[in-house]
Amino acid sequence: MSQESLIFDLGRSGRYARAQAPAEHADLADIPAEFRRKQRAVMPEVSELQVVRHYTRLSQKNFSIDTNFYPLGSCTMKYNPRACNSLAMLPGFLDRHPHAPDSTGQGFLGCLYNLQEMLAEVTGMKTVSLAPMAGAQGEFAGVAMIRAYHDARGDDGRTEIIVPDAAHGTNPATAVMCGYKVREIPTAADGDVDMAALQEAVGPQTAGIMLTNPSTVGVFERRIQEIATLVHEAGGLLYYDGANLNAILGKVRPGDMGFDVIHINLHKTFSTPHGGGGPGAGAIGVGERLLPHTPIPQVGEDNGQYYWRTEKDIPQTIGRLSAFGGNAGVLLRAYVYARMLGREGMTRVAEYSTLNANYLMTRLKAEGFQVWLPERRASHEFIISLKGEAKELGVTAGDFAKRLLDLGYHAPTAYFPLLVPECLLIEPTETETVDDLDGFVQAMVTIREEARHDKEFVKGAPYNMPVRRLDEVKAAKELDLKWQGEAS
Amino acid sequence: MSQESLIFDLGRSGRYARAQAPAEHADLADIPAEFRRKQRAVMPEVSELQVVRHYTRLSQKNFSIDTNFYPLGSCTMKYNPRACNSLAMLPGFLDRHPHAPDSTGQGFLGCLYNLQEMLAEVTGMKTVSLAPMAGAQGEFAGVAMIRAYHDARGDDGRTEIIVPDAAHGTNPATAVMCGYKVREIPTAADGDVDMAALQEAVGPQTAGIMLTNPSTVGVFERRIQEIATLVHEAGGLLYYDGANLNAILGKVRPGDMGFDVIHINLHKTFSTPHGGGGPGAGAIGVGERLLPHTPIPQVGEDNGQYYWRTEKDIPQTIGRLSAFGGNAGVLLRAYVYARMLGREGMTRVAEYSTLNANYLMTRLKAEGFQVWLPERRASHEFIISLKGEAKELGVTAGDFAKRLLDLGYHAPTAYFPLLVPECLLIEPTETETVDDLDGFVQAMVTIREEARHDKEFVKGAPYNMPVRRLDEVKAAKELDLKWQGEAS
Amino acid sequence: MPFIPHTDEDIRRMLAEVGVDSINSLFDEVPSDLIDPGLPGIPEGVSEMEITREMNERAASDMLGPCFLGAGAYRHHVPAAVWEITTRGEYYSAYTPYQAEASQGTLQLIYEYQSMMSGLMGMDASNASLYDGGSALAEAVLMAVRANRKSKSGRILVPDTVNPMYCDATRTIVGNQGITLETVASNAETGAVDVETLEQWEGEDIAALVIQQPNWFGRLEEAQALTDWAQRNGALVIAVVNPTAMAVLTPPGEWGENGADIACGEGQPLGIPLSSGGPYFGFMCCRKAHVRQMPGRIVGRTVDLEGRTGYTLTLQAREQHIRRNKATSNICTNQGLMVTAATIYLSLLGAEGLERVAGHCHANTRKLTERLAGIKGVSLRFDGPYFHERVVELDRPAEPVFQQLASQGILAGYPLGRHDKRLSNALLVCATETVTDADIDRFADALSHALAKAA
Amino acid sequence: MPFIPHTDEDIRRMLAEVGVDSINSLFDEVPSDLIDPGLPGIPEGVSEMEITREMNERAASDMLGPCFLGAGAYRHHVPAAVWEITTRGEYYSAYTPYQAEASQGTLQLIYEYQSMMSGLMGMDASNASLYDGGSALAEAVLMAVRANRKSKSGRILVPDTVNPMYCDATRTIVGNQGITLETVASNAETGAVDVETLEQWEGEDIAALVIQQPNWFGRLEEAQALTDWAQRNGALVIAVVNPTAMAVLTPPGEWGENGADIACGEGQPLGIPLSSGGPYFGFMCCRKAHVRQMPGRIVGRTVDLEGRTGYTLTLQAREQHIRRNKATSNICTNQGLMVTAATIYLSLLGAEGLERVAGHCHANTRKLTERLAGIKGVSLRFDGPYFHERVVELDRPAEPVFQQLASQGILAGYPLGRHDKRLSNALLVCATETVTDADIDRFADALSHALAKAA
Ligand SMILES: Cc1ncc(COP(=O)(O)O)c(C=O)c1O
Ligand SMILES: Cc1ncc(COP(=O)(O)O)c(C=O)c1O
Repeated sequence: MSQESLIFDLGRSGRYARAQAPAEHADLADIPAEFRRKQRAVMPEVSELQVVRHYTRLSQKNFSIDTNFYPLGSCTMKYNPRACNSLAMLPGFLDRHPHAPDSTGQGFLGCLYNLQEMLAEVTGMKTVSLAPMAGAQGEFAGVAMIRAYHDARGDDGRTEIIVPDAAHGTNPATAVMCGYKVREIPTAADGDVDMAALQEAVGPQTAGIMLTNPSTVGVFERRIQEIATLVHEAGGLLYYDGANLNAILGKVRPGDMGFDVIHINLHKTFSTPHGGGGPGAGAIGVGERLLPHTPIPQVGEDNGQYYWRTEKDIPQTIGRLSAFGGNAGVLLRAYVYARMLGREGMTRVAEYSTLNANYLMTRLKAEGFQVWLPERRASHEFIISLKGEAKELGVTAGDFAKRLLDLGYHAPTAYFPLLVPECLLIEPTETETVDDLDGFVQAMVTIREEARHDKEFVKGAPYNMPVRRLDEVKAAKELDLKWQGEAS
Repeated sequence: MSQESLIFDLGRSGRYARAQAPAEHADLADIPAEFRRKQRAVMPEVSELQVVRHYTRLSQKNFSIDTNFYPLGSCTMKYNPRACNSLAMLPGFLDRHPHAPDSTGQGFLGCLYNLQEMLAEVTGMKTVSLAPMAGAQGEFAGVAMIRAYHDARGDDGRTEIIVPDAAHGTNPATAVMCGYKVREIPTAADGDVDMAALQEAVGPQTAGIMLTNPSTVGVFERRIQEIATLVHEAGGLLYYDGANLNAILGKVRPGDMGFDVIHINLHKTFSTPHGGGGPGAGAIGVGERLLPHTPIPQVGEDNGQYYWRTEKDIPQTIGRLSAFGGNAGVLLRAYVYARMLGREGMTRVAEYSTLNANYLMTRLKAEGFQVWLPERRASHEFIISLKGEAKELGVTAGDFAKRLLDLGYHAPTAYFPLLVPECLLIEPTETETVDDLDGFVQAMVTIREEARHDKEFVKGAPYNMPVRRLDEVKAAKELDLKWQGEAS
Repeated sequence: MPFIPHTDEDIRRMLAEVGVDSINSLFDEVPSDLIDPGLPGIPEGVSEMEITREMNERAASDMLGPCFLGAGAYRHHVPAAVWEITTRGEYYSAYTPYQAEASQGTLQLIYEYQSMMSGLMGMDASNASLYDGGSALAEAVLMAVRANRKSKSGRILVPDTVNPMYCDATRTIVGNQGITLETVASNAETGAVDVETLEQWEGEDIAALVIQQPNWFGRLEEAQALTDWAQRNGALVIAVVNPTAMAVLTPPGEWGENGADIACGEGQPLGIPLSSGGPYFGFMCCRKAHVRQMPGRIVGRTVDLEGRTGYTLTLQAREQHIRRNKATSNICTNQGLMVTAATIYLSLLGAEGLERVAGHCHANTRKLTERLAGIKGVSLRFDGPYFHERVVELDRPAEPVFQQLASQGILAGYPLGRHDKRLSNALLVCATETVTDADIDRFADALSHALAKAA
Repeated sequence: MPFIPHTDEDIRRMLAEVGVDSINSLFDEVPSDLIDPGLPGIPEGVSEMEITREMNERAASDMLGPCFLGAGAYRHHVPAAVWEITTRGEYYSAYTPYQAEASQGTLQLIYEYQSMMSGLMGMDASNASLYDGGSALAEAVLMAVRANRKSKSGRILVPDTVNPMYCDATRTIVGNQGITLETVASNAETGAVDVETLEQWEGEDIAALVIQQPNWFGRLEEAQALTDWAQRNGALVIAVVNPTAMAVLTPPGEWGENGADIACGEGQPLGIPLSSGGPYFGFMCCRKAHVRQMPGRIVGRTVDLEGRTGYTLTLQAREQHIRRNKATSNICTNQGLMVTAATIYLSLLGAEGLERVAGHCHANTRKLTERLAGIKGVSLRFDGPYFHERVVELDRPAEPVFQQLASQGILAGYPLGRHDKRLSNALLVCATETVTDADIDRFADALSHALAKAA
């Protein structure tokens, strides 16, 4: 694949897509000169065809679910139904202004209301707010609610949030944003939380605990009810990081496990697209204790009319998280998806994502790869450690990851969770066929064979991508973050 | 790029995209068994993700305007504005049934009516029918009208249609479909029609002549008025093959040249997409003499209401060409395009497509390539002959064409028109930048250099495409036209 | 100058290179009295923003509502994936795949399409599209006349149960080549052709018999017996079929002892929006023996220099760009993008899905017509098996009722009197899988209401 | 089971391989009293056809009409190419570009985006998005507190001319970290901040001053003087700007002697549909010195093993997945696809096109407000330069008038009384380039009519 010039280098002074702008300049003379821009901004100067061609060609340099198997652990890269996109982009939805009165948005608000209801049901929580714009913002809202709860009770000695060492980075980062200290606890050898360590960590200083269940090591936390009791008895609350909800959708409910608040990554479990980095939506489910602190806005219903609930309705709310009501278009996609799944379909998400993970784990184990926690059931994801390969063959998890790209597979998540050496966290999702799983196993075996014959070959991968391995050190040291006018 | 399995080979018995079909089978028992299918059809059995992935990946194996410079002579591969697509696909347009009453389609019919008017103006003809579904069907309609005209006058000794040797294959094929014999006349050394030969060919047996102007050798037929007089005086009519209208849009009108009927390839001049083979639209412009024979349906207007004109309105019509009214969705795209261009924009199409062609011709000539008709102005396209290269370097026009693909350029039309040996017919269109033209010249020079150093290398091209050169003989001899159930 | 990228500086440089001082000089070979017509009738150009507003308003003015109209075009659910992929630039803005190496996407897709269409029709081979169902029948007639070497007559038998618009288009297209279409009258009670009717042509030189299944009235023809009669009499059989129906009905390849010779029809039901009549696509399949007589593009599977599988246009010597006045047809540009959509549609549905869709079309039509038949002033016409269309007879002329219901947002079927005065009280109604019970209620209520008043 | 490809045979084979006899066995580690909640509140699944019908009906029920509402979200023309390309599967369904070699499309695009945003803002560096304008201000405040090493106070000055929703969101987000937002009162006559007002903070430890340009009332602030004051007093300057306006207004990088330190805001005007409030994207740019304090993804240009140019995420040690509780922010998923759209939008418009759009926004707003000011009962409030929003004062409470006009299909501006009782008669109106003269007439007529009745 040939290199693609920067869009700036395709330009010529004075060129622009003429169909896209007014034919004439307007008179700006009434804006005093001191407020006016002196020099035009550095911008591409290209034709419409150049834009279309450039970004079409660039797109082809991406892996994506629509082109490749993408078993990226913790990220739930499953099929994003195209109908979710086309229906969320109906003109009636797209053109509606966020400040338009509720009366003019009953179609849209009705979808959101029904989505709230379905998410509450499927998580076992009392209510749902769709305001958070991603998982991390959902986490923020949840922990901020925990804080508001303690504050409201005048219980102000609680300064710590407990977080397992396997947790996603957003968990500790969120706790800090809410003004808490992070207390990390280890994962036991069996993959569950180390109960002794937890017992020791819990105390009157505990504001709450953030857990993912199944955890990011890919197994179900078997003593979750015990943990809930322990934390609750100490006066702390439980936060559920719902990034892994795909594993239990319709099978088990976080509310039933004892959690007080949860966020759901709709861009994972409810299959809204990742979009090369976002947008997502981090809806939160709220239990009894935290109800008064639900973030705003939230959709309410009154006599068949839908409306936005604000601080008037939720006076103890933690407040708003963004200027408007959340990632509405993402929420519409999730709604369409949820409706297509329905009750049975949701349960089957958990069942088949779990089947796929266990099958893939079994197959890799049979091929001699070291599964972390081989005695446990995989949830919707599992870990293999390439420590052995790294030691014997000199080829790391990162090398396997890069070589997989050559073979047409997106690499699994590598080196996360941090506690497992040379790990790959593999999440096949329910939408992949058994043949694709078999193909992946074959690729892993092939790479190991290649490494046995010629380790340098594997370490030099990828070969078939638009670029070979990139110099990340140079990228970070000699920062080049924008086009400076030279030809590239 | 890896090979892509056939969709059939991805399937498993019993798999299908479940969101796309009713959840239950319906009862068909009231259809007697003798009418019922006994065995299911051989079809792919795949999931929705598999379909999306397969056809997304396949698409990446195509060159297209949206990804490559595509100077395919006679085909006018210019930018297809994306707005034309999105606006023609508005739900109100897509969901309208063709038999719905005119009263419910005023938006759609109004567009078509205005398009007819604009096309009549720009071609200088009396009226336009949008019924033909491609250029060749427009040709058919036009020649059938010529026949109807002679028949209506009882002038039944006219058995021949005159066609220049440079004409597109559809011209003679069409004449035959209308029951005519084809009389071919040569192109003179200066690129115009050989007047002597024409004089000799014209006679009482002449039903008409089919001309492209500018002709398919890329030059404007300078004696067109003389030709028109000659043919008309002999009682014949003139058919204008409008495939090259892009060259003269807004600058010169076929009606003013003396033509009686013309077709316009909207998928060329009016930039509707080629779609990998179609659909197009072959609107025809009709002059005074042929008005009574206009094909149906055609959009009429009465007191601000638009309606379909049928045989009731045009009793001497040649009839209908398809079940409904033409390629409506294509016509909407052409309408949007025409409106965005407007009067000035149309003229500029001719101006800049001509500028681009003359610039590219000049540059190639300067680099030592043999331009056919170097003394003439190029129209929107021109011909180079690689006879010299074929002789000296052993590398043919076809070899150049294949090697151009490697360098990221779609090949120009090769070996057409038939009269020029080793020719490439090059049409850059007005939507390409001068840099892309320069890049193409550079590629041609590079290939000639490569051929000088290693002719076999060029003859082996392409190398960077999904496949190398294909065995066309095997394809035609050992016909393999469908999947037979084996794994490929 | 929308879409033209040239800057003033570009233009100067280019003109200098060409050696002229203005763009107008480039037109100096054109007789000057022809140049620059002025075009007062063409309005000023508008921006994309302005035309977007206009088109939104126009589209909004075109009414949508429950649709019981078929008569050759059918409202089916089109999966979102179909057009989201079909309009990708790589399909949308590519040319006919003449340069095979740079067109493997389109070529492999067409090969897959040919396989699916052949499978659905039970035929040996498929082309990669004709313009529409009507012109496909015309091409099939021309092809049959070429392929039937034993017949010299150019006589084609066409039952009056074939879509009259198809007959019109066919007459227009084949009329100048000495071919005659002779009408076969159907049984006025059953709305289908009796094999006995054909006996009048027994032993005559007939090039082909056309059989439409389901026929224009929605009725199923005795395709088996008709096919056997035709082939016994030296005539080829041209099947005109609805592709959705073929998921559940005997496909042309299995008609009679030997199967039909040519199968063609309208591809619109396979994922193509109604869109006021186009673009759709005509499909055509045939037996192996006739493949060299088939018009249109055909893709074959072959190998490249390195032995890898690849796809290419083949048998091009049939086509106009090679064979010119000896070509099988003048067709060049076809309806390729529609074939792309249909291929994706068929892949999504599969035989299983298409069977379910077809089943629901039938069941909904049964439900609809049973309901309508219960209305005073309505009766069912033409007895016998049907697929997803049926004729209902009103107690008064159908055309005004059709117009009246349309003004209420209901497309109440097709008034058959437009083609046959004897049927001027008849509506051809259709209910696809998209029709709900509520739609049927709405139609039935509106119709009862309309018929409640004295005729 | 929509979207699950498994056949019965697949399932059998897979279970056998795993060594269990049912899928339920795979859940045997889950406490059995937790399993299978039943979910009576979730309806049965529907097909794509059914949900399509439902969504079409719902979307149709959401009113469209002329829009004079801005207040943080603006209706602009979005070129068709923007979303036709943005929704290509390769952008739409990709993850964050962690695997650089398999993500060069997204990575190069982000690098281009960063270049365009930096150019538009006149700043050194840009990140690749935050959630929205409101949360971007919160992140900017946190960043300023980190970056201003000399300040220990955590005090941020926020004029009352900053979007109140942004202030609310910022309070929610930064409230738990000992940061205080102190309100700077604007001049009640001009609706903008007087530099003199800041003198009360002269010499105090202030971490940052926020300046919104154009401000919440559409007015232009004296950004130059405000910036100089702040930096002289050891405070950083956080600019909150409208990106369309930056085509014609002095960009933050050129404010005062040194330029603003951080520029952020709402990216929606750059090709993102209104869509009831999201997804939009927050942008953030900064000076080179602060780049390591910036939250969110950043892409750098580098070379590969063979020396070819390539792009990769860089400075990841700022982010939560590396730095965990020491990260600059908890943000992970951002609004990447919106950045894709904005990049395509900016490429199509260029500086030239954006300047024309901005110019027409201004001119239309001028035209609108001059027209409205001529209506009895309407006057203009806040004198001084503006961009594309202005405050009009009615002779009665604005909220009921707003609701009344909305019921006629006109979005008549934003009732400012929602945030400030003193402004309860005021409407903040906006006219972008999409507004036509006919729209203005319609609004003016409806407003005259509404005000003609006694208050
Ligand atoms: C386990 C876990 N928690 C939290 C998150 C954060 O979600 P988001 O990226 O939507 O902010 C992620 C996703 O990356 C995750 O995998
Ligand atoms: C000169 C010329 N005439 C006629 C045609 C036929 O047009 P169409 O392919 O639309 O049938 C073409 C296009 O291929 C052409 O180039």
